[in-house]
Amino acid sequence: MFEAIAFYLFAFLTTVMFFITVTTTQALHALTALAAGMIFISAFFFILGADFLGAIQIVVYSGAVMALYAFGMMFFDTTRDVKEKNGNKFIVFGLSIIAAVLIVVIFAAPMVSTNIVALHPMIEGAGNTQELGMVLFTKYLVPFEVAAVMLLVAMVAGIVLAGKKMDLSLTLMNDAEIIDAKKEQHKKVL
Amino acid sequence: MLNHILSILIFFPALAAMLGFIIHKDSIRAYGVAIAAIEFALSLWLWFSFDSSASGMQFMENLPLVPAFGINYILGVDGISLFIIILASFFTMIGIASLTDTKNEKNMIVTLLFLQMTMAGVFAALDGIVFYIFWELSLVPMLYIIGAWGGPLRIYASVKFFLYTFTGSLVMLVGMLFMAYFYYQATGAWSFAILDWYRLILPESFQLWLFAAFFIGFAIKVPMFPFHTWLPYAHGQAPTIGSVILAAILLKMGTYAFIRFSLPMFPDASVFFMFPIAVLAIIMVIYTAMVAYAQEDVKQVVAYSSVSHMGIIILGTFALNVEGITGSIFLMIAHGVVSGALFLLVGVIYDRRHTKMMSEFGGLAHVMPRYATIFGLMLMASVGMPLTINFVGEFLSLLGFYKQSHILTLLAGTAIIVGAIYMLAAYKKMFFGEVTNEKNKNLPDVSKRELLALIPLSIITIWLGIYPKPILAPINNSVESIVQLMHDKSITNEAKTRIPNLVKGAEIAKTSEQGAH
Amino acid sequence: MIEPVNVSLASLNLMTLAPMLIPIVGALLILVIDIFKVGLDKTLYVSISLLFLLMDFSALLGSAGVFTQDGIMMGVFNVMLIDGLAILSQFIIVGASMLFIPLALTHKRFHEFSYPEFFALFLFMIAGFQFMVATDNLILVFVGLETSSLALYTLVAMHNRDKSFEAAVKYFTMGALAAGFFSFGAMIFYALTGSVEISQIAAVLAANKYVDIAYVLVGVVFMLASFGFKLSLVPFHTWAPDVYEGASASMAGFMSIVPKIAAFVVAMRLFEFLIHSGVVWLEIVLYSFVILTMTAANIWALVQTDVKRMLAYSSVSHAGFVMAAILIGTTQSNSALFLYWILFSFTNLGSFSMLWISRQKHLPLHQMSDHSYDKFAGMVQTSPVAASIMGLFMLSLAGVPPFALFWGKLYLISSAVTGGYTILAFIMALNSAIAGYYYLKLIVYMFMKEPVMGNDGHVYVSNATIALKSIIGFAAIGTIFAFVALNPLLELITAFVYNSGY
Amino acid sequence: MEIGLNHYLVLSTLLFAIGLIGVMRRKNLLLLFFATEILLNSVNIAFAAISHYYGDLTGQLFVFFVIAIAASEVAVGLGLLIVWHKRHGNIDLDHMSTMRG
Amino acid sequence: MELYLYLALFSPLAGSLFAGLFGASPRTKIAGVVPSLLLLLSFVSSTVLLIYILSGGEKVHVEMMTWMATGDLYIPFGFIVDQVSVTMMMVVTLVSTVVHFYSIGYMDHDKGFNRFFSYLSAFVFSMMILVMSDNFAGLFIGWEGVGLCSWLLIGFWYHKESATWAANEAFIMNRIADLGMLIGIFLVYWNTGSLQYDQVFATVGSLDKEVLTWMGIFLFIGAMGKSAQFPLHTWLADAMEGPTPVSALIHAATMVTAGVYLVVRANPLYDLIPNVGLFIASLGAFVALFAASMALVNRDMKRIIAYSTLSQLGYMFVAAGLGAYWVALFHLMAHAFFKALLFLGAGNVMHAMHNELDPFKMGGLRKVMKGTFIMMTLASVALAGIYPFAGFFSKDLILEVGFVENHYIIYTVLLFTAGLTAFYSFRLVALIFHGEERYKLFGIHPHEAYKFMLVAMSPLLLLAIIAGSFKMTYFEMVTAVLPATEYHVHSAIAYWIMTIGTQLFVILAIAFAYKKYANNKVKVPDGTSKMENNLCYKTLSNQYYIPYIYEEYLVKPYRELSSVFWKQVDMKVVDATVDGIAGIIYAGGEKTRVMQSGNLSTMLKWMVAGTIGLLSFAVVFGLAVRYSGEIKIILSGLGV
Repeated sequence: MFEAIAFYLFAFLTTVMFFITVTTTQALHALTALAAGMIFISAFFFILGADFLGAIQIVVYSGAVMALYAFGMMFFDTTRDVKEKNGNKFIVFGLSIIAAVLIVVIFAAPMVSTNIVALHPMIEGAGNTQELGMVLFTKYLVPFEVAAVMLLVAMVAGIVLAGKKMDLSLTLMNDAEIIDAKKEQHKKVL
Repeated sequence: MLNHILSILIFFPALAAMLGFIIHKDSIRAYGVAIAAIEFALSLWLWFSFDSSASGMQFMENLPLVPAFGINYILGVDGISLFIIILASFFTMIGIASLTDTKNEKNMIVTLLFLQMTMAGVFAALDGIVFYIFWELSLVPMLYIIGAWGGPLRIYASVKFFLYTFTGSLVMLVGMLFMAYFYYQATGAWSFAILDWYRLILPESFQLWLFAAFFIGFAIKVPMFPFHTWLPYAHGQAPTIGSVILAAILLKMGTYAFIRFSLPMFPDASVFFMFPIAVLAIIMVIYTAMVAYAQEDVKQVVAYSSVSHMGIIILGTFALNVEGITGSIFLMIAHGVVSGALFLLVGVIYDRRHTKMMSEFGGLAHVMPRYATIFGLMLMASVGMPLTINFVGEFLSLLGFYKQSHILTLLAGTAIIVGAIYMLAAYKKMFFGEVTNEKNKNLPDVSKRELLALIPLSIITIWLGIYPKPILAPINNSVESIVQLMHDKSITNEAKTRIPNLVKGAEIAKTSEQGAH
Repeated sequence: MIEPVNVSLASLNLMTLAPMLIPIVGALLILVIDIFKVGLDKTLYVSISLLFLLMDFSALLGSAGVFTQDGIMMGVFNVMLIDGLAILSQFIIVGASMLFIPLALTHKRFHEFSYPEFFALFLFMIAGFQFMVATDNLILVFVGLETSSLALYTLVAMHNRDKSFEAAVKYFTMGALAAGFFSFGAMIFYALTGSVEISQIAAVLAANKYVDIAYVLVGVVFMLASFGFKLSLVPFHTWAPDVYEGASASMAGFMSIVPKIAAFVVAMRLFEFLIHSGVVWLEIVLYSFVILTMTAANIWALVQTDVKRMLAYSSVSHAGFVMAAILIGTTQSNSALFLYWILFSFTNLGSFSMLWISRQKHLPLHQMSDHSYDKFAGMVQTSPVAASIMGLFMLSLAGVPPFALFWGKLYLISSAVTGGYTILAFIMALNSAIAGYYYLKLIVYMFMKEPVMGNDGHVYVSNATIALKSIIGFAAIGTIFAFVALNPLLELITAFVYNSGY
Repeated sequence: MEIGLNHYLVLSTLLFAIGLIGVMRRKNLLLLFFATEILLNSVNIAFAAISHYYGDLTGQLFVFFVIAIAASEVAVGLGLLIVWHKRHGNIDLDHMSTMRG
Repeated sequence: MELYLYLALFSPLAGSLFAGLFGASPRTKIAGVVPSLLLLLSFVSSTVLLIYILSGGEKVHVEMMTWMATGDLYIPFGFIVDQVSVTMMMVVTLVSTVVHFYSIGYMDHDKGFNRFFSYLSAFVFSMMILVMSDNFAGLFIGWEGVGLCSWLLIGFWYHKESATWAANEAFIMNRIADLGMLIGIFLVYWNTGSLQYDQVFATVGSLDKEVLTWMGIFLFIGAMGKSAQFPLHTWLADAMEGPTPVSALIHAATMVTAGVYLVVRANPLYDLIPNVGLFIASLGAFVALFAASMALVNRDMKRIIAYSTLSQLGYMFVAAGLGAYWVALFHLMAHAFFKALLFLGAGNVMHAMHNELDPFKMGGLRKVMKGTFIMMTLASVALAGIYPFAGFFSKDLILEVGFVENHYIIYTVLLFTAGLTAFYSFRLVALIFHGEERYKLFGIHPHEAYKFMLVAMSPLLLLAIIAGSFKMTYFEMVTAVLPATEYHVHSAIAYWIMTIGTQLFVILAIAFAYKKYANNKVKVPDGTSKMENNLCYKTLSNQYYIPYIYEEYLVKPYRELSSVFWKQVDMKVVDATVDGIAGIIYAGGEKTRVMQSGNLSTMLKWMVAGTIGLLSFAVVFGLAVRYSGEIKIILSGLGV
């Protein structure tokens, strides 16, 4: 019973939050609603016994990602009202609602599949984090490492793109200009 | 060397063309003529070494290309292909020799040599894919020739020519793939070898579909009504040399392919489609002749006349008997010579006046008597005057088809009437009457260089009209083997009766066995 | 309590990881070098990249050797899956990358090549693609996909022009949506089968006899959408022309080949078992995708005024063409896919490189875009060899024999014939004919038109260096003489595909 | 009133649909990126639920990786936006259509 | 004898080639003399052959070489000299030799002198092939060859529009008939397996009647064209645009009789199909009358003679159609002599009158052109069939044939036509040579032709007079190969009544002609006289409006239809379809490229829309599968 109440409550909250996120004209509201929605989602994780995920959901999303977005928002100065020209609202909402309805139609019916064997069953007596760690560093060691590479890529990419380097076009400058620019940059760094 | 003469014939001009890039542009014509002459000499050598009494393939070469997929580089000639190869090299030679001042002469000659390669390849190939390669490749130089040296509509014309033919041949390619697949199903091995395909006996329904697929490719190339509209544009816009080779050789690819592929591979379908195709051929004959009559541009007249003549060739092919098929092959050569010559002749006047409109001329017989004489000769050949080369082919083609249908032959026979109408009308407009146009008053008669090309053609026109035997005999032998093969392979009663039995089966089986290995 | 896990090193079969690790090491090395010494010349980085790719390639040769002897290899807790498909596609990925990376050695200076990060990202990206194809675990596919995609977005953007940023943003945003689709699709399969490994999914679905077909279909839809994006199937292709136009020609050429083969392999793993288990729906849908993509992209390519954009649409069309192989789903068709793609790589490498060497920094006034058709008008008069080579590539793309792509088309259409898809075979043939038009258009411009005023022909090779010329020469030779290598190639591919069970 | 897997799936779908609305509706790229986050998050819920109901950890691992991916995407996405913004002073995608046809 | 055969056959060719060598060079006598001499050689050879045959020699049959051989078809260049062909050879070589020599004078001032002889000799060569060939294919070669030369010679003065038009008309009209001939040849080949006369005629007997009928009809269609039988007759009158020697040789003596020759040659065939023969005879009779009627009022000297030729050809066909082949051949021969003479005479007149052709503008020429006057008068007498000239023997024989074979209508028609013939012949003579010297009004100073031209004509004159006396010799000779039916009216009285009656009728007609036209009152008609406005006169002078009908209802529609085919059908339907398909594809691209608006939002929407589309399809499909049982029940409930 508790579970049901919690589910519906958080379901309601998340839906509303996310709905606000996609509809509001206030960027700040959107950001806040998104952050809130993320936190509510972590609640589901806790309900579902995925404590570790709940934690990283809060940490990574609400912490890191939201912080990044907030930074971005400041940078882009989008705290003002967002003016968006929207043509046909029907297309937007229509399509999405159709999508939702279609999938719901299917999902409302229970699956009849059997033969589902847990490949990595929950281990009795171990905490969620431990269990996860166990699988992560055995079976999913490679994806984990690749994810690390991915983060490295993202980092390098972020640095390259957002850094000073892209301000000038080395393609269009001639050699003398490049040397000047480099000196300039050097001074600033010093 | 004789063992590889076909490969040499194919690739010698291509290699020479590559070398041609480094030759100085002042010397390129001499180079081109020399190469083409050597090529022609080689093709003559091929003829002399050819055993005219044999009916099967000769000078066969077989190199694995993609054996895993049954694609092999198989070459060979028989009486059917031999003379078209010779004709091709001949036209390349006189085409280069008679080139009048063109811009980018070097590019032109290199292109022509490449074209020669593809032409030799098409007629020598005995593997479906190798055939297809040359078939398609021949479009490219022609595209360039029309597109780069053509008239005001050259781009439209060349692109139309390319795409139209390209589309058709892609459909044909699918047909070939089916053929190979059926062979695979029958034998468990892939093969695109034509002689292997000859051995397949397909159910009639398969034959019909495959025939249709091949038909589209060939019909566009021929070009058969109603797929012919690229031709007037191509001819109308092409430079003289382009038209000459297009009419003389490239169109023959389609009719040749009918004989090489459609007939022996799908005898029942050939019989099934005989009358529809004959009707199309008759439309080609009569309708295009009428259209030719309505033309104002002399080159278009010749262009449409080509279509009209191709109708007779198709008719002869689908006579499905020795007389008709032999006639149609002979007519291919004949039409090659005559229409090639006619286009050269049109080129002569175009070089002088830079117009091809008949209304611009009149009374040319006064100022250019030699020109008028040669034109008259070719005109007579074109309308099928006996003792000229065309007559032999037309006579045999019609004779052959008469066996299949009297009424249709009667209709097709009107070719000799309608052909005369447009040709004579055009001749009258250009050559007869008084010289009314000031610009025509002082036109020089044909020059030595032009005669160099025209006189051999005239000689051939008459010589083969009087004595066609050296060509007719080898063709006849090969055709007999094909007809017999068709008879033996056919499964419907209709086909058995329509295709004569010549009782020479044993020999054929031997040939195709040789081909298979 | 959790039992300690004992893992023997041998059972991990770490060798399966070797090919992917090499480029990663290379990338790290580049980053490290950059830390110690700034401003080194791009030639160094190109050489390092090439070196590591070469090592990668050799490692792949090793894997191939093992595969021919022992068959399919699983490694590292069965996450890695080295089968014929993985090896073949990695060959294409690494091989094509080796050919594309020297395109950085341009005559002119371009922004992105001034930065070692470019090469590091490039190598990371290769590794990402390699991971993507060398597994049947959807998680690793996803992570590999994202690694490579993120790197690719950045590489596109690093060309540092308005258009390239626009392209990167578009690509990125749509990529993010596609990532959402992918995860949703994976979720459904997971919900259905409790597994994210394709082989397992297949097994469970088969055991259940596809009772939850509706679920399966929804999962397939989202997977299709996601791979449709990556493979640029209509209507998920909309990014392709813009991104190709925005990216540098070399990068566009790269994008037309490498990411797609990776996506094809995953799509093959995912859809093949569904098709074989008789999901009619999927067959119909793929059929429509194939036809729609081929035809629509062809038609759009017809009306382009920019060569690069035309080539973008043409790549879309080719992707649709190749998608047919997955639809047909026979050993022959799957082999045809690889054959086609190898031959396509050569040709596209050549044609995009030709665009690349003619790249100008500033647009002349009369030119609407970087590579508008007008730019190539009358090219044969000023640089005949370049024009001939470009024409050659166009003919190959159009499928004119005996150039490379013809053989691909031949084998693919043949597989359609063999697989019983007659209509499809004809449609493919007719589409090739439509495609002929726009390839021809460039030839027409190059060979039959008069040059635009003020074009002295220098522009066509303005960016050329020995390296670039060699690449083009290599591509040209590959395109012309493809038939020489065809038989061994075909036998190899067929054996690999067949032994992988496809 | 047992909460079953289907409840979670439906919820996930609804959230996914909301995400789609956002993706299609938003013209401000930053806010559009928010919507893509919603997409990924909605899937995360479903994964966690499936994992829970099947007693299998794979789902949770998937979520783990999705979160990592989402984070990386944010980094790259923001990087791109910053460059764009520096050059054009806006992040409105309606201003971003120089290439067409 | 083979040597003579080849000499007879090929010396004209040599002459033609020799003259052709000078084709482009200025006029030179040698180009005329050498071919003429070569023709003389040919004539002499023919004569040798004739004597050989007459003296009972075997047929000379040679096979020079193979022409076409494929499948079962075998066609050699084979030549035969038998009684029939030697007759033709004699006629051909004799007349052409005369004409050649005559032409040296006639064409004296013409620029195209050399060319003329080249064509003329080529014609003779073709004609020789035609008559000497031993198979149908060879016949066809000659058949087409003479057509070609006829085209060349009618259009000899190619600067004249009318000449070239007439040449083309002749060629095309002949081609129509040639098609029939060709089909006939095909029929022969496929039914008898050969084209050799001897083999064909050996097997025709065993063939189906229907096949034979068709064969006969198609071959005769060929003959109709060459011999200008109705309705393919219009070209002959127009062919008079050519130089007069040409008219004499080709359009009177030789080529036009080729049709008759064909029927005679194919006599074994036609003997088996009397119905077709009757049709031929009827058509011949009709044409005889029809052509004669047009000659009555014509005002063109050469055309009158041409119609006369046409009329006489009708006579020949009557004979041939009724099975009297030897009679037909005999008339052919006799006619060749006097008609050629008539034409050559007309040529002299034309020369004298500076190419004036209207006899009404002449008159009284007998004073200045005595020789010509005599020759033409005698030729006309021969034509009219007055005893003892050649025409009497041959023409009366045909009348007798008609009578004896009980075809009285034909007989009557022919008899009447004989009167008409006499009338128009002498109308012409009277108008030209008698009466007032009307030409003076036009300032013309006529003069007699060269002496040697007259001398050249004299053999013809001689033959026109005496040819009839060879009748029996001739009969004995040709009946070796032709059916030897003798035609005698049964009672001697009837015979005499008929003969004398005919003679009287003819003489009356001549007298009438003289009375009407040989006086000084004859005026140059100006289209106002009552007679000229008579409907009958108009119909006749407009040649029954047949040329008009042809022009209006055949030529024009053909031209217009051609134009429609080109501009409407070919360009606007066939080609437009092709271009239209390409255009639709291209327009499809132009129209739908807006999909690629470049706006990211749209792109995303497309992506979502695509997914939704797939989803809908998936759901429909999935539900259908899931509820397939229920759906089946519902459907069965609905009775589907």
